[in-house]
Amino acid sequence: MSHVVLATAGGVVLALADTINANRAWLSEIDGAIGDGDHGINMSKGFSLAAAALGKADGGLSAAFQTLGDTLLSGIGGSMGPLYGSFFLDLAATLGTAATLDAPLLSRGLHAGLASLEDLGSAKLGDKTLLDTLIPALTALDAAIAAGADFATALDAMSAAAEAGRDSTKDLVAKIGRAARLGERSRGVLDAGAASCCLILQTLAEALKQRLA
Amino acid sequence: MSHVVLATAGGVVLALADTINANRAWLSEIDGAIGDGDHGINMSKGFSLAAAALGKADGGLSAAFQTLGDTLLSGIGGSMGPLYGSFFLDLAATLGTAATLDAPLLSRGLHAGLASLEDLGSAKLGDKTLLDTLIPALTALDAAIAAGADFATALDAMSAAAEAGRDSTKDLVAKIGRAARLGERSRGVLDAGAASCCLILQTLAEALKQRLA
Amino acid sequence: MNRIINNPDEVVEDALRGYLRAHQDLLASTDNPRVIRERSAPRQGKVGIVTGGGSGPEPAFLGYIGENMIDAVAIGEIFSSPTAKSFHDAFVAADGGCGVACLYGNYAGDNMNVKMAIRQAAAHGLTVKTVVANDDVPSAPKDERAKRRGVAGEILMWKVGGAKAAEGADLDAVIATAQKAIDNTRSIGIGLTPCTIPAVGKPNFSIADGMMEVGIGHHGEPGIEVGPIRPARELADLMLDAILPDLPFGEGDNVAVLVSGLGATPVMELYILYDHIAEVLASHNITVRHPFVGNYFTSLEMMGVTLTVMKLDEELDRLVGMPAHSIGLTKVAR
Amino acid sequence: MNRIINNPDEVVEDALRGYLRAHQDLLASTDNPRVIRERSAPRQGKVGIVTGGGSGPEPAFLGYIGENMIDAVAIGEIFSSPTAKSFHDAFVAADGGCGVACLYGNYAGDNMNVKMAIRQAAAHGLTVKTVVANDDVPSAPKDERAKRRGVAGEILMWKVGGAKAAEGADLDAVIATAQKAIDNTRSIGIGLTPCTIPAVGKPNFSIADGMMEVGIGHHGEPGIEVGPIRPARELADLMLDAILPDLPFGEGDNVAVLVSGLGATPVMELYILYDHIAEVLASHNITVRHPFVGNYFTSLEMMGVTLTVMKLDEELDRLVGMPAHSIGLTKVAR
Ligand SMILES: Nc1ncnc2c1ncn2[C@@H]1O[C@H](COP(=O)(O)OP(=O)(O)O)[C@@H](O)[C@H]1O
Ligand SMILES: Nc1ncnc2c1ncn2[C@@H]1O[C@H](COP(=O)(O)OP(=O)(O)O)[C@@H](O)[C@H]1O
Ligand SMILES: [Mg+2]
Ligand SMILES: [Mg+2]
Ligand SMILES: [Mg+2]
Ligand SMILES: [Mg+2]
Repeated sequence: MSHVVLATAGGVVLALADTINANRAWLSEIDGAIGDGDHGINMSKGFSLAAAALGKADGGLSAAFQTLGDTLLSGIGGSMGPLYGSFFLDLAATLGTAATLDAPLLSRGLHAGLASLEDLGSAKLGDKTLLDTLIPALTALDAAIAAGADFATALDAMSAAAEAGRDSTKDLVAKIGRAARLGERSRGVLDAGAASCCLILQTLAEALKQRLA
Repeated sequence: MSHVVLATAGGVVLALADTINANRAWLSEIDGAIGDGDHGINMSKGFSLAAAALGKADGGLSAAFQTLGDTLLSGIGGSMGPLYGSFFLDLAATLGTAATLDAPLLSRGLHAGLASLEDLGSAKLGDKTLLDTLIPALTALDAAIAAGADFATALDAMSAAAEAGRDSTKDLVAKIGRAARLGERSRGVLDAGAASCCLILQTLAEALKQRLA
Repeated sequence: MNRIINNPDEVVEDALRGYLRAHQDLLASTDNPRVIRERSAPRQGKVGIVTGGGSGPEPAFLGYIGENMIDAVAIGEIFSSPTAKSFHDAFVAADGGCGVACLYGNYAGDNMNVKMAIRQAAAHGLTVKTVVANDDVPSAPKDERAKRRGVAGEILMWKVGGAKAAEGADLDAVIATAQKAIDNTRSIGIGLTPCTIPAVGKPNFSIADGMMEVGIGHHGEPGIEVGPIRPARELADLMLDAILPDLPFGEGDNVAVLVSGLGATPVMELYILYDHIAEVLASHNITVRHPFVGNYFTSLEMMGVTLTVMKLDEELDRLVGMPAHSIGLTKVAR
Repeated sequence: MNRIINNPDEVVEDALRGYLRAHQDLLASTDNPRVIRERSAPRQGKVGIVTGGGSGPEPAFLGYIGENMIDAVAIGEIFSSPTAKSFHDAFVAADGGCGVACLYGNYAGDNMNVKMAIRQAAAHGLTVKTVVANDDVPSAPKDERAKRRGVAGEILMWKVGGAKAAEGADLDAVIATAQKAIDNTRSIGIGLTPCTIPAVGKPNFSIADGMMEVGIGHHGEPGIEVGPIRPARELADLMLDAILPDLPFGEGDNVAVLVSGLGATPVMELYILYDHIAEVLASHNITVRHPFVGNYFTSLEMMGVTLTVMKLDEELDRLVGMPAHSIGLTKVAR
């Protein structure tokens, strides 16, 4: 019960698409408070396109992440196209041709995605972006691995930290993106990207846990 | 108690202006139901301009009607400018240089106004316009005169008939003006011009009664 | 009411000052503050083109003053005909010694004020002839065409009349051609939200969320049918079904098409509608020689749209295509 | 939501088809459905002018494609940057062998996608340089100008860049002049009502009746102050007080002024505002050489207005004044 067979795990990306589509309105609503109200639409469009491109055939998880990244990059534009697009592409590249996914490989993949996200967006922890979900979630994942936790426990730790990270954005003042111009007025509401990133990481964790072998 | 001294009765027109201004919103509201909602504004603008032109000096009622007619004609446009404008101009012309106003002279003046109104607008009784107030009011005035009533009684008869005439428009289908395109949909609401005409005739009656000598 | 105004009773005056300041290359004031003329009007030897009407269908009417367009306009209050005096003064401002064509819309107030103004002009020897636009199909049945309102088709009538006068035609020829233009033009409007006259301060009618009013007038006059709003494609079909059979338009016709927003409808939605209109016309083998899409004839901040189609013969095609320049409509030689 | 649309997720596609159908004299499609080029672009020997951005501020961005204007645009979803691929394909569509000037607005998404597109273009030897518009004064303090949004000032930047390229300048000169244009341009917006993205179906923020939001963005980004709406004159003062000291503008300056509605504000109200703006500028001895008043850069059906002022030197004056023709802006020789 410590790894996932990648060749048959392409459905993980379909699960991500389902979650994003189910939360389309909610994500737009959050973005409407201090952004321009389109986050749910953008995300839902990109993930639906990717799900459609994947279809029913399961080409494995690496290929599915690659398709998701490509689709986001070429299909939705906005900030999320390049940011989540490069994130999933670099995650896919790290998984590469590996046969199985374990906690350390997942960590390396997410770190690669994070690096390209940081390179492109130049946001930092505390800027009230999706990084405020992603970075603590990764830290928790790494800590669990270091503490010798099994894959499922490590995924739970990542999920919990993602949620805490998402909620931390409520008290932050936005430093980057549309909301940055608001200063103090941006405090008091969640960041939309942090919310979608939390959905993605939690769904990823659940979907991987279901496939643990 | 059978006539009004015209030389000192210019204030009648100020009374008309006060009534129209007080009913500005109501007249627009009626016009909004089946017209374009501006009747109160148009009327109030014209009557206020006339009141301002008259000022405090009392040049007599003939001159005041003349100023009112001129102001409506050159000042407000719309349908009411030419219609009420010519109406008051021809009323003023009939009063001319007479020293006093009695019921028969008033009747002749109103008939002259009616004639130019009909000439210009080509509306008929029953078309759901101000004529549905004016014609029955005049008929009642003439009947009272024929029956030997005194001026005050004749004025009361005119007022009552004006009100009944105004209310009669509620059940009419508009045959002319903006509302004419509505057909059956124009039934059930008062006509705005019929309402303003009733206000004018009733205020005229009251103001003349107050000045009876 | 969230509006950019000073005194709500003076919106017309205030806006006119702004128009004059912003368009000194096109417009000039006259002694009558409610009459604006083309900068170089009157042009001697040219028939003068005049129109006028209530304010609110911006940028009509003064937005169509310009080169090869209108020479002078009479300006009324919001949704209210200009005075007879203003029409008269506009005639004088436009007259270059060859008479004046007054091309205006069929509204009771305008009819009366134009009639009185023409009498006044005739008294000092100025000849004015009229064409009364009545392109709005839903406003009366076909056999009572004389009762129909003039709506956005007026713009194409002005374009044609202005071009004909610019070609040097005499008054009777300008009138005949402008009459032909409007006789070959049909329009229909659909309203999606009401509008608010600033001096009134609240909408004078209502359209519920999700509903539309077919056949609405530019001053908020009620239409012929209220029903749930439908997809843009179906709106296009509905509009074309109302106007194509009325002329009728048919196989092989050349047309000009004008899609105008009523004020608050996003421009991209006008193009969404136009796309299907053009598709349907093409399927009928009707050729759109001159498409116009934009906010040409609005109704304050109403949401909604009007569709106007004009059947073109060789002359109308040439006149609609002639270069022209005004605030609301510019046609460049290409 | 009373709107003229088909599938709310396909408004951009549907509108683009309509734009292309209506403006065959100006626009042409490319292999990328989200890239539209000027009919005769690329012009060999001329620097290509490209822009792009999210849809919604109609008629931007494709409304400024045209003669002496923009050669190609990349088109995004409503309020969302185009993809890197679309920017790249627009570069290719505009390149006449002399490189491409990408003149766009300062938004995170656009910055990232342009950056990726430039990398891609460089890989096959196409040189693209950028100017990033940041004219929106309330969106960041003066000492953080690099953070400011690009708003309606982009139109004047395109006008200048397009004219400079049309004069035959090389890429560095076009970039330098467009940069000078935006460096001399300041804007501010006031929102009076919210707007609704069709795919969302309800407004994503609210402005109460009788209230206004100063400094609002074109995508509904919140402004710097919410307060009761004031008379037009005071709005003009407030807007000028925010932007004149920022450059600063002063005595003896020549300027271009652009007043744009945000979509649903009646055009006459833009002129009411312009009237007082022109009055105040005149009182400061600032000369308006080029006034533009209209719906140049909207925000779907938002009510409200933006004011943009550009300080002109001799070159900018000449370039803004050069005849040009596009859907959104036409300047005729007069
Ligand atoms: N530079 C950046 N780095 C990381 N995340 C960012 C950056 N800029 C914006 N974001 C994220 O993007 C989210 C908004 O996404 P979305 O609404 O889809 O795009 P847009 O802002 O273009 O409308 C924000 O909530 C924030 O989390
Ligand atoms: N031809 C006509 N003859 C008499 N009264 C008319 C005629 N046309 C319209 N009216 C009257 O005018 C009234 C509307 O006036 P108003 O709203 O001020 O003008 P408009 O219709 O130009 O907006 C109608 O209610 C009707 O009584
Ligand atoms: Mg957003
Ligand atoms: Mg009315
Ligand atoms: Mg009216
Ligand atoms: Mg966006």
